[in-house]
This record gives sequence, C-alpha cells and structure tokens, in this order.
Amino acid sequence: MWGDKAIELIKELERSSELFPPFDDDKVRLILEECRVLNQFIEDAMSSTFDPETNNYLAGVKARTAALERNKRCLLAYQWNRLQTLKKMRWEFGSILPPEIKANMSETEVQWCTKYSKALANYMKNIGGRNGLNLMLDMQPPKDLYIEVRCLKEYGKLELDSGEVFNLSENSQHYMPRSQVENLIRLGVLEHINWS
Amino acid sequence: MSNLEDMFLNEEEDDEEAITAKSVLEMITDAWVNEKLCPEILPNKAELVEVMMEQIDQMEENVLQLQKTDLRSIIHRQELERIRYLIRSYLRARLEKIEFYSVWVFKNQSVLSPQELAYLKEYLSLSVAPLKNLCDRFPGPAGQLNPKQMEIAPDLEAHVFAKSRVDLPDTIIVHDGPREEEITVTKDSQRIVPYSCIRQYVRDDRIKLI
Amino acid sequence: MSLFRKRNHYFSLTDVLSSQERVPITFQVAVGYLGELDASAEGNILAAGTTLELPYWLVTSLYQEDGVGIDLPKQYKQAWRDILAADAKVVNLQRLCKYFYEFGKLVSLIRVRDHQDIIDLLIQTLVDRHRELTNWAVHAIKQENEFFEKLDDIEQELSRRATSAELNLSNWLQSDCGQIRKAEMVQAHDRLVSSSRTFNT
Amino acid sequence: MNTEEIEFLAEQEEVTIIPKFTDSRVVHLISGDIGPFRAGIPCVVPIWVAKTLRKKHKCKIVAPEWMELDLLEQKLEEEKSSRFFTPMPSDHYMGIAHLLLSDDSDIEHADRLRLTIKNIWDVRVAKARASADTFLKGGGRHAGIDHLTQLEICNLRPLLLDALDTKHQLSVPMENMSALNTSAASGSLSESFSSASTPRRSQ
Repeated sequence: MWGDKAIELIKELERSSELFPPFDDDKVRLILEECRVLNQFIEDAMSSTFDPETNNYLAGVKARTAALERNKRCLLAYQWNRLQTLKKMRWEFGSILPPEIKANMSETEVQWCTKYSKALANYMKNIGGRNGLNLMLDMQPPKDLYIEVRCLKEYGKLELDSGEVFNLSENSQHYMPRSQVENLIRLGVLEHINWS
Repeated sequence: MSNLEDMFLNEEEDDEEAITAKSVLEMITDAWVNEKLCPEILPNKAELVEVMMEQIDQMEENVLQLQKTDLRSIIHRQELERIRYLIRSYLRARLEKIEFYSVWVFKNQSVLSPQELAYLKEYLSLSVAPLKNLCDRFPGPAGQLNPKQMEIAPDLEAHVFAKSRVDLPDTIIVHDGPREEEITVTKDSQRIVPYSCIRQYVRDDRIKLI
Repeated sequence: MSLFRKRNHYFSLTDVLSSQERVPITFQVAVGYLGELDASAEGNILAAGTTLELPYWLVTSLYQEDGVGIDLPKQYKQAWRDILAADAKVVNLQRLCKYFYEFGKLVSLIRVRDHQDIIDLLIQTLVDRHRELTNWAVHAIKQENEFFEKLDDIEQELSRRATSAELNLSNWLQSDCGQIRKAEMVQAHDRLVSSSRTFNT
Repeated sequence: MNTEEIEFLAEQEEVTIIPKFTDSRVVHLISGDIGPFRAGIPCVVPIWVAKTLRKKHKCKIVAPEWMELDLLEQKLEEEKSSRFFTPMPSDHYMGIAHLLLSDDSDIEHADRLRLTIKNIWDVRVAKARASADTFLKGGGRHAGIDHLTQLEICNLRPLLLDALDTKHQLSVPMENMSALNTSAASGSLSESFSSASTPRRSQ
C-alpha cells in the first residue's frame, strides 16, 4: 500500500533503541521510487482525456497526490527529527561524537554537524563582551567554586587556566575548580563526588 | 550608546533615576524566569546583558588584585559564576526557541538581538539544506519545500502561571469557545491564564510568569 | 514547551503516526484507478460496495468524492462511548487506539455530524482519567507499569512529564541535587556501548 | 523550570548571620554591598554567601523570623482548615528551609522544623492537586492561584498545564493540526480540478 514504506521509516526512528540509528538510505530510495510511479500516473492522467464515464481518473489522482505528499512528509520528518537528535548530541557530547554514532550518519548529516558547530561558535564568539561567552558551560546552577572529582577513565594531563597541571589517571581523586571540570563530568570522564 | 548605558554610567550623579548594577541583575533574573516559562521568545534584553557582561569583566580584573584565598575573592568569584550561569541559561533558553521556531521567529525578528538574528539566518540556511536535498530527489511538483509547512509557531494558547507586578488599567479578556470572561488584574495577584490574553503585559514586563 | 506544540507540527512523529490510524471507507459506486487499495480488487477498478479501512491521510483525499462514505472507527462509536462513559479509568486505551485523542480529533474533522459528540467524548475521557493518571504519575517511582501500559500515547507523555517533575523534587528533598551529572545522552550511549560489549563476549 | 533553578533563586534571598571574624571593609558585590563584618554582630547577606561562609566556619546562620516551631505549627493548622492557600511567610519557604535546615544546621530543632515545613508543603500540594482536578473537570481556562509559591507551581505545572492545554486543543476548531498533511497541502492540485469537472460535495 502507498505510504507503507514511509511509515516504516518513521516507526524505525520512533522505536529504535539506539540513540541514533543508521540513516536508512535503502528505504529512502524505495520511497522515492514509489513516488516516481505515483507521479508518473498523475502526469499521464493530466495529459490524457477526461471522460466522466469511461476515463474518470479524478479519485485516482487525488489519492496519489495525497500519497506523494504523505511520502514527502515522512521523509522530511525523518530527516528533521534526526537533525534534532544531532543537535542535542552536539550539546551533550561536544564537537567530537562517538565513532558508533558517526558511523550511522549520512554524508549530509556529517556536513550538517560541522556547519551547526560553526554557526554556534560564531554566535558564541559575538556575545558577552570581549571574549565571547561559551554557552556550553554552566548547564546547572553553580554551587561551590571547587569540587571533588574522581577520575573514571584514563584521561592524561589537564592544564587549568591558572597553568596548574593535573594528571587524570583512572581512580585518581582531585579537588578542582568546578567551572573547568564541568565538561569532563558531563562527558563521563570525571565523577562529581561528595557534593553538598 | 543606549540610554540605559547612559543612565548606568551616570549612576552617581543622579541617584533617584539611576539604574544600579543590582537592579540590572534583578531585571536579568526576571528575564531569565520569563524566558524559561514563556511559550514564545520574548523581546531581547541584550542591552542589560551587555551592561552586565562589562560589569563582570571589570569585576574579574578587580578580583585578580586579591589573594586567591582571600574570603572576599572567593565570594566575588562565586558571584561571578552565578551571574555567568544566569546569563548563559537565559541565552540558551532563547537559542532553543530560535532554533525550534526558526521560520516563525524569522518573521517576528524584531525581538532578537543583532547577534541572535545573525545566528538565526545561519541556522535557517544550514537546516533547510538537508531537507531541500531530499526534496530535490522528489519527482514532480511535490519536490518543493513548502515554507508554510515548515513553520512551527509557538502555542500562544498555552496556559501559564502569571503574577502581576501592577494593578492593570484594563481588564484582560479570556476567550473560551464562544464565551468571553473579563478579569480585573490587581498587583501581586496570581493566576493560571492562557498566555495569549496576557501576552502584551508579559512583553512589557507588567506581568511576570511564575 | 507545551505538550501540544511538541506533538503537533509538520515534522512531528506523533502527528505523522496518529494520521496513519485507519478509517472505514465505503465506495458505493465503482471507482477507477484505485485498485491498488484493495488486494481482492480485479484490475484497477474498485468495485461498487467495497469497504476498506484506509489510513486517515488517504481517506481525507477521497471522502468527499461522490458515492464515497466513511464510517466512524469503532472506538468512537456509541458502544465504546457507553463503555467510556461508564468507567473510563478501566479502559485500556493503548490497546483500543494508541493515539485515541489525537486521532479522535482528526476524525472529528471529517465527520461533521459527529464532530461535537467525538470532541465531548475525548474531553470527558481525558478528564475522567486525569485524576488516576496524576495519582499514578506522582507515585510512579515505586509502582509497576501495568497502569502505564493502559494509557494512550499522549497520556503516557503527560504522566512521564509529571513523574519526572516528581522525581526531580524528591531527589532535591533528599539533597541529591547539587551533583553535576553526566549528560543524559552520554549516559544512554555509555549504557548501550557497555551492554553491546557484554553481549558480544 | 526545575527544582534546582528555583533553589538558585532561593539562594538570592537574604538571611542573617553571626560572623566569627572581623573585617571592616564592605564587599561591593554586583548584587549589592555586604559587610562590614564584626565577630558576634549579626548582619544580613544573601543565602549563598551565608552558606559559603559557614562551610569555611566563618559564621553561624540565624533562623529567619518565620522559622519558628509554634508559628509554623499554627500555620500548618491554618493551612489544613482553610479551603484556600494561605499566604506563606516567604515565597521560597521550602527552598530556604531546605538550604538552612541541613543535618548539621546551626538552627535549633532543625529536624522538627523541617518536618513541620514538609507537612505544610504536603497539605498545600495535596490541596493544589485536588483543585487542579476540580478545575480541569469544571471547565474554564483561568483560575486564581494566589499564595501558591514557585516551587509548588513547579510541581503542579506538568500535571495541570499539559492537561489543560491538551483539553483546550481538543475542543478548539482545528486550524493547525495535521490537516497540513493532506487537504491543505494537496490543495494546489485538487483546486485545479474542481473547476474542470465534478462538483465537490460540500461539507
């Protein structure tokens, strides 16, 4: 039935247990093929003679037009919702996405991510006085200036704005400025411990 | 520069009318809460944010003069972090709406700051591209993006919790199907109302969202 | 963002899915070029008297044609109206129709004479079930999912929102709030990656 | 808004402390001046400052006037017996209680105070939920909610507003729901047909 593949595409996205399922180019192509057939009918009908008795194609054209619009809506909704997810990921993972997720992106989506990052960077550079304002920080209201953290995975050296260097080795614990480790906590490198 | 800035810089000369850093901070705090709770994006407060960011930069320099362990330094730095959070969270709340309602906001762009407008334009063009790519692969007349369809408008009929800062001179009118109800709004009164019927008052800061 | 706005726009998955629900449609006269819609049709003509259940979006393109009539989907007919009026709380809406409210609203648009009855049914059902939903959502943390699974899609989202506000509050009351946490998606990703590793070994 | 954000607002409320140190200089914060501090002499600061000073053992925090057992128990009774929400001593009573009445609080009877305040909260929230339900059942699109505090509203918001919005949207004639998908979008084609052929049955 018309539109069945399109709705499968939408359900795939809705039901996926993955954060970002692979772009289903095969299905997209099948849907576009269906559209081609639908459109062909409409074009043929428009150029043939209309006879209310023997050649009444009106209902057929209307239904196919609806199916074309439906397929288009599903395809666009598929892409749009994937972009929304990518956007959210940019805010949560930062500019470097995990390889498992990158592998599922289409070429267009890879490019989109780069452009989105650039647009954000441009905006953040131009707000908040001299140095710009990084909106990716302070995702929660701040409490203390310094916090205790435990390192969950080997990270290596981290140099603070002050020039002080910390060696973040697995299971090491540190007392560090909140503003400079918030990102690493959100990424799961550090864990915030003994908060109050 | 803006009037606001003039007033701000002249604060010592004219105490009565002066806008102090403290009151700017209060206005930003209110703007933050409103923006978080409002279905649509509100007129920007970029002037206030700019003034406050200058204050922050200045204060940051002053704090550098103090010993890091000095109690005063700690309190100042903590305050700077709090204000920076406030501004970031406020601008993020706006950014989220700018992105989601992009087409609609573009048509109502007077509420944006120049930087926000520049961002919106960039965002619109980069977001349309992948959708347009798909449409280009479409046969026939359906292969066009319909801007009307792409437009997501904020739900102005959404209900909100509101508190009035003043006695409103006029009653507000709540439409409920064929019925119309008039409400007199007094200072500090709180209600649940559809956003649409207090919209103008939220935009001009006579009513705040809670 | 209001729940309504989140779920109702051109790109919304829930809106796409609710307009996929099926409506009974009858062709009293033979219609050409629509044979594809009926597996048992001969050639491309839909025979007079054919009754099909077609997706809503397709029905809207045909229902105003001469000789075409639509029927109410069963969940909005008198029998179900009576059941819902008697005790809406016990009905498994998820099973009856996953998008009971949103699809109902759509159907009301193409059944002008039933319009008000359907709207009244939807509103009454929503209101009748709301108290229960509230109670459940507020105590969801310690309950099993049996109730949740009986909710229609919008009710589920409503109660998820309420539950998460309640959880946010109870965490705060237990002073569990000042902690800076791993980002939501990072957490979900790490969980997926680690579970797939366990699976592979 | 979530609980943490409302707590952030509560932290800006003022509280009296008794400093354990002396510093005659005024601290010019952007949010207003604080100090000078004299050991043993009460002074008023924002709660976030009080918390920081206290962590460094530089002060004791004094309970706000309203944070008094007898008063609060009276308030609890009043709240129970009133059909409406009674005015609270502070718009951030719950947040302030939470911030000041931690386990190692300076304030006497912290446990009992906390419990009483939680009881008041519970009575109010139960009342709010019940009236939300009545409101939803009764119809109408507006209601007075004087004296409800921000945190209470925050708790009520998803339960009430989402349901109210949904109910309203079900009842209004649809202009913008997914009609987009079909008739409106295919309008261009079908319109070109309507003039050429069979009259369409009107609704």
